[in-house]
Amino acid sequence: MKMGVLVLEGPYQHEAADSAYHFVRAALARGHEITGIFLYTDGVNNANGYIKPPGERNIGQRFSELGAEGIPVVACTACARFRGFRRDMVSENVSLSGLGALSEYLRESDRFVTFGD
Amino acid sequence: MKMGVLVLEGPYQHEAADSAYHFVRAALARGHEITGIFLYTDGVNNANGYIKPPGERNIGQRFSELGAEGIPVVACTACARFRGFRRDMVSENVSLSGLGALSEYLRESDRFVTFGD
Amino acid sequence: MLYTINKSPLMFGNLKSVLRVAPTGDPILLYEDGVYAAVKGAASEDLLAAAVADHPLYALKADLDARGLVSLADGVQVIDYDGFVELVEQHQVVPWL
Amino acid sequence: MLYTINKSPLMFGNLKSVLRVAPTGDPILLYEDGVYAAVKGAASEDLLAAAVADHPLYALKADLDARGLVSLADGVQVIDYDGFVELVEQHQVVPWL
Amino acid sequence: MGETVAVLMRKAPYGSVYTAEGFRSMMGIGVFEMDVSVVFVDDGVYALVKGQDPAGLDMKPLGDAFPVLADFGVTKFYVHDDSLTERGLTPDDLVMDVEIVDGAGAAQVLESAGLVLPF
Amino acid sequence: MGETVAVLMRKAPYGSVYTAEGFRSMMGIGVFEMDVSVVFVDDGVYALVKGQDPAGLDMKPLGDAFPVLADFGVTKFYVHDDSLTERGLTPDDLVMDVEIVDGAGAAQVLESAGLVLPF
Repeated sequence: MKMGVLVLEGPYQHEAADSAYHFVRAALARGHEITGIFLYTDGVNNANGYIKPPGERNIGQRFSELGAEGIPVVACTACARFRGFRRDMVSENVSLSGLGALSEYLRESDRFVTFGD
Repeated sequence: MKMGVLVLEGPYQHEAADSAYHFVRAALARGHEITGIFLYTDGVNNANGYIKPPGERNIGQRFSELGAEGIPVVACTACARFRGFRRDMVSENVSLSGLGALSEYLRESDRFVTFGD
Repeated sequence: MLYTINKSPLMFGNLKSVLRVAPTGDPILLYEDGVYAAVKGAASEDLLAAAVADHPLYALKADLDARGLVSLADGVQVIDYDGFVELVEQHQVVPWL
Repeated sequence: MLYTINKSPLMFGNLKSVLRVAPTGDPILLYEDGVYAAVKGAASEDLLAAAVADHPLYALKADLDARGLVSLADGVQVIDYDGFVELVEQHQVVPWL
Repeated sequence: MGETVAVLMRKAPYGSVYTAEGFRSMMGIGVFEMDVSVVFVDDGVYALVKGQDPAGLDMKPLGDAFPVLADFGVTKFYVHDDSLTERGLTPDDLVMDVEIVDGAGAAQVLESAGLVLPF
Repeated sequence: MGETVAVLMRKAPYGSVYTAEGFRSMMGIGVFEMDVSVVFVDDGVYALVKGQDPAGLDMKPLGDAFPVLADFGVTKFYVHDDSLTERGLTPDDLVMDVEIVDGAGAAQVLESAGLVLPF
């Protein structure tokens, strides 16, 4: 099936970004296609390429890796401006875009799952 | 009186940073001394100098302005690493430091108020 | 001490829970989404009445105004941020986040 | 549809509220702090029993294990992330955040 | 598959960004010509209360913006009856005409839409 | 003025960072030789439940870390009785010995400390 994912919270503060990652990994393992992961509101902070958690899971790198595997991972441009998250901070294989990307994932998906607080 | 402030949430996602700012302004207006504002967990994101909210209040700038007025505004170094928040992103008149700063503000304060979620 | 509540009363247990700890006579401040507990006619009104019976109860004007809340339950005292600071002058603070 | 709950039952009204909307027979998944509703002997057990009476009820293993929750109420089915995805294959999702 | 979507609003405005971004997402999705239904449940009904004035917080009012969504093709608004009643509110307290639904009615809107965006 | 501080733990672990950072703040403040009391109320009591194993979430266990706080001079732990009971827990379910207090006792600890850090 085609599944889309929305993430509404940033890394570490809430479990949402972790849950989204584990869900996506399990969906891929079951052979599903992820139409896209849209990082919205504080969720954009998961796209930060400079995350360096000493001795802990790197949530930023996880989303970057999903991007490297060909899954569209997109952070909301407007939310990024509100949070001082600049284009040069975006991790590899992740990009900034508008709500059109969210609409596209919704349109293409058989299922859509949101993780937030 | 001497009052310390702790902020546990970032800008825009929750009202905490706004409430902290309005409280500090009111405390200053009543003649109190703010011993320090410690930005902890997601609160560190309020120290981001690149926040550019189109047509809205600039929460990052607000904390920078408090710093310019001589109030110690300090963001937690470890939390910053977890969130990809680098030293070169810190807004003017705000600095990064450890929990020693929080201890210092506690020690110096007659009152201590935390804003979070 | 001043106990402060920033969560709405019908979806969060914070106001209910603070009443088990805050000693009689200690003031309670409702701010942010906590101000929804101050309205008249809501299902949370009994809880509010219980709070008012034992505590001076304040609600922050800027948060009430933002949310369009005008009809308040009996016993709620509306204060602005200056009043918030004044309460903090008089009491240590227990943020019941 | 699959209704999902990620909040604890004694401090948040989410589980109570979802039962007013979710049609009988629709499954409910407890995950993140939502798994605290699955434990035996808590004051939320009546609420859990009401949920189990009308809905297939699941709790996510990784979140149960993290929180050290081993003694679960009757009728709770423990699933892993693979099972979460399987439920999503079978149902559209309503995240009751 | 998903040409229809329901936006589920369950949180109070101003305390968090969820209401404001739920609103913005409706504009964003509506403008891309998806069929959007909006369901207000629990604290979400507070988003539609008349007379919101967040000037003292230096924020922009949210309630009065909802009727504007019609310009973006978003016209189907449903409010959960019990959520409204237990907050001491009636339809007259809201910024716009909405359809009042019970729990089953709210569930039906979500099920008809298929995909659900929660805020 | 503030040589004493109470850390008030009211949130469940893992769902948010509050528990972990509350813990870290105690170490940080304890090491600077402040007099720290810790009060667990509401979902905060879950922080001390035995047998936490977040390996499946790739996180580190929090519960077993609390006894280590003694090395940082943090030794006064209070747990609210009703919060424990309504969660179906007893002192035997906790990772360490704590003092069980009622609501008035918890308030007394907060008042004695003066400054309160909530997590």
